[in-house]
Amino acid sequence: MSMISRRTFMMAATAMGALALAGSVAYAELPALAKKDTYKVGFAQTESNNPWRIAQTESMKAEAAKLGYQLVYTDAAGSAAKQVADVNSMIAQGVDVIFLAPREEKPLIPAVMAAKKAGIPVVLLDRNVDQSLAKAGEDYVTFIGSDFIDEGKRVAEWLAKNANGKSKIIELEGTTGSSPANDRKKGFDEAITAAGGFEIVASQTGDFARDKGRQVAEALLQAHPDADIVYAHNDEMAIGAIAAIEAAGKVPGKDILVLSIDGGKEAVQAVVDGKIAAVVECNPRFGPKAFETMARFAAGEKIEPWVINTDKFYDASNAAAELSSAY
Amino acid sequence: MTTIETSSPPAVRSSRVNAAKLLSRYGTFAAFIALLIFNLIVTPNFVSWQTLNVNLTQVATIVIVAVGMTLVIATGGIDLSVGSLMAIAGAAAPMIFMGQLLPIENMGILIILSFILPILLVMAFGWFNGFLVTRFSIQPIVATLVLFIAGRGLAQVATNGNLQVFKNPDFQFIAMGRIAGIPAQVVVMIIVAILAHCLIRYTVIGRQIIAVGGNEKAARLTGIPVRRVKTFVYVISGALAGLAGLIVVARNSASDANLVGLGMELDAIAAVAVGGSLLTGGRANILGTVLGAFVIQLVRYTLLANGVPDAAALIVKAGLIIVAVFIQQRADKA
Amino acid sequence: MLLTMQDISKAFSGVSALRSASLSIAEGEVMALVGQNGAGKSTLIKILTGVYQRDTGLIKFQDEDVVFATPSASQAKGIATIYQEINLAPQRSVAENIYLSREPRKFFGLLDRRAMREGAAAVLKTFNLDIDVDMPVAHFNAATRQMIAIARAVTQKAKLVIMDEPTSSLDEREVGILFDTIRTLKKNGVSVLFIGHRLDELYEICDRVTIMRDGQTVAQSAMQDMPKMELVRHMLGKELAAFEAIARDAGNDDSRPIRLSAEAVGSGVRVRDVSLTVREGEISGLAGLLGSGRTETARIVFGVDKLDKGKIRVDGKERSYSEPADAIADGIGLVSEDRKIDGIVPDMSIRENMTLALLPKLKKAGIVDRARQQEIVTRYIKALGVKCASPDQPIKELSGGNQQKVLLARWLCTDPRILIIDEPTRGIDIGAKAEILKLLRSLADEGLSVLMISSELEELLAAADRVTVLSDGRSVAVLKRNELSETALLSAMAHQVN
Amino acid sequence: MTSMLKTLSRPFVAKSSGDLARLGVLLALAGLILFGALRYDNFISPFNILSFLRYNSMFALIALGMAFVIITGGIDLSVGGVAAMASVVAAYLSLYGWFPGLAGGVLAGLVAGSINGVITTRLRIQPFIATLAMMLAAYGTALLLANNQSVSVSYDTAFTMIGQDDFLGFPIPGWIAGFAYVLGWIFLERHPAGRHVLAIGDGEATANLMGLKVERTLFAVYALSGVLAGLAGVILASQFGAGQPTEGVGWELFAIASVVVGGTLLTGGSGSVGATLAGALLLAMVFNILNFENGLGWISLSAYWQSVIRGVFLLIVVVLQAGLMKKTEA
Repeated sequence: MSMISRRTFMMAATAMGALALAGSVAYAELPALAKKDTYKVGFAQTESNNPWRIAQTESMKAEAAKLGYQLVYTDAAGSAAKQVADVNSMIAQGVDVIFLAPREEKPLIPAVMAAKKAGIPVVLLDRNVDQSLAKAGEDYVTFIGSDFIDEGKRVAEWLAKNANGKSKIIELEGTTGSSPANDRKKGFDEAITAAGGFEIVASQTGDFARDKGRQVAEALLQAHPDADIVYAHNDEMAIGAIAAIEAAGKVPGKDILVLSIDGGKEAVQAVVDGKIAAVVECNPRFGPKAFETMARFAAGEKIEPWVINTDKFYDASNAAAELSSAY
Repeated sequence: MTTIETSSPPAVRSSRVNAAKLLSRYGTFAAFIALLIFNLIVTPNFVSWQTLNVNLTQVATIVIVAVGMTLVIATGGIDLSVGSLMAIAGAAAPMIFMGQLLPIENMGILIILSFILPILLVMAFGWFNGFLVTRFSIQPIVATLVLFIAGRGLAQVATNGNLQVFKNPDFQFIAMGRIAGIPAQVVVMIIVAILAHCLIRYTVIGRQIIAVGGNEKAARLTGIPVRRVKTFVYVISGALAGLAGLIVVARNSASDANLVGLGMELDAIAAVAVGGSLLTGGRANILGTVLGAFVIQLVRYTLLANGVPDAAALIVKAGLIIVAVFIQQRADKA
Repeated sequence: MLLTMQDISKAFSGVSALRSASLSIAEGEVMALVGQNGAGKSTLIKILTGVYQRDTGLIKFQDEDVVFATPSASQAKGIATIYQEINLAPQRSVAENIYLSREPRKFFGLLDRRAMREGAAAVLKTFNLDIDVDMPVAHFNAATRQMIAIARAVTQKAKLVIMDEPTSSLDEREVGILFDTIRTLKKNGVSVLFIGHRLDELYEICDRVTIMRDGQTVAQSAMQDMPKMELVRHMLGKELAAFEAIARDAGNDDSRPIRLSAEAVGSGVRVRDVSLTVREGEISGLAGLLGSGRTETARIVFGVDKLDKGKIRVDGKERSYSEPADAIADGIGLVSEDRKIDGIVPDMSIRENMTLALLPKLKKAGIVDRARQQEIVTRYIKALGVKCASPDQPIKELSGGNQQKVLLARWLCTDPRILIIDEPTRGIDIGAKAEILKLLRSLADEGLSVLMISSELEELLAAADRVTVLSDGRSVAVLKRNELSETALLSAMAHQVN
Repeated sequence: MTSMLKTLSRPFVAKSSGDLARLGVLLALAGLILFGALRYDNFISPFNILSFLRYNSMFALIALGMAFVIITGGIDLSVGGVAAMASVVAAYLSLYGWFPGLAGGVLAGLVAGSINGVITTRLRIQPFIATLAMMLAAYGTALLLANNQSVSVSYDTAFTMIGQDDFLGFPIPGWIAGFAYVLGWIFLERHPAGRHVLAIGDGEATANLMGLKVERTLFAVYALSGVLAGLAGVILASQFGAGQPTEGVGWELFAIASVVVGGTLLTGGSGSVGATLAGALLLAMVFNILNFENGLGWISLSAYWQSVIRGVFLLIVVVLQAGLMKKTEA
């Protein structure tokens, strides 16, 4: 402690103090990024307890390795609060840029603001932060990713066209309280209500997990034998639901349509097999696009507020052809 | 030696005491029956073989783990590591039969090994729990906390967090197969429960488990190998957790080290508590534990089937645990 | 009268524990309260101190009708209790224990630690006790803890001090100090309710006596008006001869083979140098003041504690057991001193408690042979006269004497060759005491070697064929049958004390 | 009763066994800081230190409450859930100003803690079970109140200052935690009621016979743990700008581990406020160091290794402590 002069201590302290104000008043410019041969890059991951997150991390690591950048990787283990602390430790370590996959819209604002204050540009991946509190181009560089609400909407729109008279829906929600669960539910529910003629007979959480998804689907299929559509918020629960449907002596794809989001290889294979009717991709391979955006930003380019990661859509028409490119 | 005294007249017990005793003995059963009746009236399509099938297969793993937990709790301990041990066994089995670990070609042998080796592995971890508890006198809650934290990490490291997807009907027989029309995992559950019940009731080691939980010092002074008995229950708990882990991954055609057995320790402890074995040790009611697990499962099913949201279900579960334990203790004091 | 309790009754879940009990104590009086186990003494006290609530009856304290809802309520009125199991917080310091619940305070209600420390030291000094009051109570021996508990009562300015078997863990000298303290209390107008078993002590210190039996008060009188035999008769409800001498006449039969011998055994600080022998078919006594290392010696022999030095021989072969199981395998059994702590498994049935040590021999392929177990249990219940409703009754429901018989049976059914029995009659009423001693004698006659640890002189005098006396962790004397007398024992025990 | 018998029958506990363990945790903390300072750039930079304290003040508060509960021989598994619930309540009430937000969160914690207290003392249900149920109930309530999502706090009132601002150059959450620890220390070491908490942990039956108000004190201890968890919830809402019904998972284990590492035995009757703080900081420091280690880029430790390392770390500490206890007892 004695090595630190009183002045730097106080300066840092005031900087932290200013943080609170930064929440409502955007006053500083977006930090710039110098053009260098190599960078020290931070990647603050939310959690790594599902295949999608693991694929995302792998993609980031692979791309950093390819470019020869040093990657500081942290894992918040599902805690928004820890993720903010992780970002702070990256700031302390003096990284050049931070890729942040925010666990939630609101609680990560302090992390974004702290980085901005420290002059480190932040790029958001796969989830955005609350737009009323922080803005792309001002507080952070951009948001790369897809729209969870839109994903749910796309599923609903496909269903409206291809239901073939099926109408009673069981919805398997993601982990209660998580933003993809909320958004995928919101997008789907709104669009399906607008389409008319459908009824969501049951909607329960399956925790994004295969086992829980199966158990919940088993119970719901028993209680609602007339249900003929299962909409799962991710592949794992959809695959669990297929097992439940088969155990109940019904044929997935024929008696019951299964719809999913994420589009991993196993799910796309299920589409090919006719077990899943359709799946919206949510591409986890962020590496190339993330580092490309970073390079553009370093070159002084103006980055659009939302770099859209285009998501594919798989159904019987294209699944076989696209199978090899699924993650 | 002939001091025969007219023994005092049989104690007059008030009806309130009787009610409490009855409630504790048959309370869990009564709750089970009440739930059944409630479902018969309220839940749509409750009466069907498939409903029975669904509930039995879902409760199987909880029962298997909770039986091991009952033994540990009977010695006055607790095992928080069961969920992590399930993940370890669940991660190890596919590695074996998918040929990643052993240079063996014969599928039959691989399948057999993929049952034996993972369970031996988690038994070793169970032994480790017992070792910490007996050798270093570390409180069980702390000792098993170590593997609760690190165990799942080990499984994740081994699989690099990746999902292992497989299709192997032979291995998956334990979950998908049927024996005389009964799902294999249900058969396993029944066998485990009966064996454990007999172990506690009729075997020497079973009675020694109860004695150790009832009064450890006295047990040691009567020559009971206390350390060995305690280590034994952790090993058994580990083995049963491993078995449950294998069933879960077989059921899902996939092993996910991140999620297999997550939160299982709480379900198992709740089943033991609802089933009437107090956490203080000295008692092991296996049938009660089975019934406790059934009640918890049926509550879960009831809430799911009737569209009660997850959040409310948590509160119901909390109330259930408190009421069950309260009745148990009330009767115990009377 | 300071205290009057009238027609107190109390039932626990339908079973009546007190039926119309009464008790009265005058100011500055020492009242003895006696009765067998289960006579209702503890229940009466617990009602007085607010641990239990009476069902019916009247309590007057200082001419005021009172109902104490909690122990603290009774303490506030000036009733202090020193329970049998000494009620101090072991990890807290001496000073804290003395002042717990009414600590001296200074500003903001914070502890006045100096006042506490000095006050504690001062009050302990009046009892000639000079100890570090900052040390946790667990550091001190039972007698010191007893004095601390009394010091606590004194600082409470109690009007009535209840002492529940205060001398059970004290040696003669300490009893003397305690009695001096009681006299001081008396002089200051404090009344004492003294619950005890040792008759001589009662006659020495008490003014009056109240006798209870089966939940009722059966007699109350001045101490000097109550002859010993009369008192015992009231307690038991029948006449009882004093202990007959049941030791072998041809006492010092040194020709019998030695079964168990310890040679210069030592372990830790409690046992330094103990030698003793137990011959076939004899009752060998082990005597000594509290803390002389009797129990610890037994624990070493039985493999509970580690042997540091010396040799233990069983049937001439050198042995060093690391676990009791090893000793048991050699045919040794140990009935321990404290039934509750390391004797019974309270929730288990009589059957199970009795066969706990035998279990490994009762198995067929790991399974308990129920028929043989039943047969053995029935046999011993009958042989020892265990009073119980059924063998499946939980042992915690039995009286102390019957529990002791079950524990004795636990070892007898293993067919031991050596039985170590620590305080065989502690906490047991006089009738059962004589029974158990007789039983030990008949077992010895059948060839069993008994090592009997006892702090009761009459017990040793009545039953032992030979007595080894310990003092401060060393064996200081071996008295043969013909050398045994009260004075001989006392002088041997007093060795190194003066 | 049994706990008293247990302690009495263990005759000679060295006074210093706990002290040794406490010294150990301080040495380990110092060692870890030294290691970090030597190995990593900017490890002891004001920014890292202050943000470390700002974030970990929540855990320190929870560990303090847990220490009191464990000293009585109990346990409180509900702290994480209660903090989550309190953060939601605080977020809603922050619309009406910083004080309603603060008071509301603390009150929510008080209510939950009081229920724990009632269930353990009145219904005599073991703390493990009672607080396990409360954990479930608190998460359920938090999710119901929050309608399954994060609840934004008001940025118009001064509520966010509680978590994000500084006072005299030091984070306000740090002040709050520091203040709580000073009060906690005075209470435990210098106030009669604190000594009563220790005596009750030494043996409830004995304490009752000595005239201590056992039930009331136990109730107060659970209520206190609830209040501190509520306070942590307020900081959580304020520092991160949202009430988070799914946060707090595993906090109870962190708190228990902090208390254990701080040399307090789960059997109760002894314990130290200062060592608990050191224990909490020590465990938090492990996370911080792992983050910095990853930053060196030599080995990129996956999150999985982190949990293995945490487990091994806990193992080493408890085994060393067990060894220490044995040695001093002998």
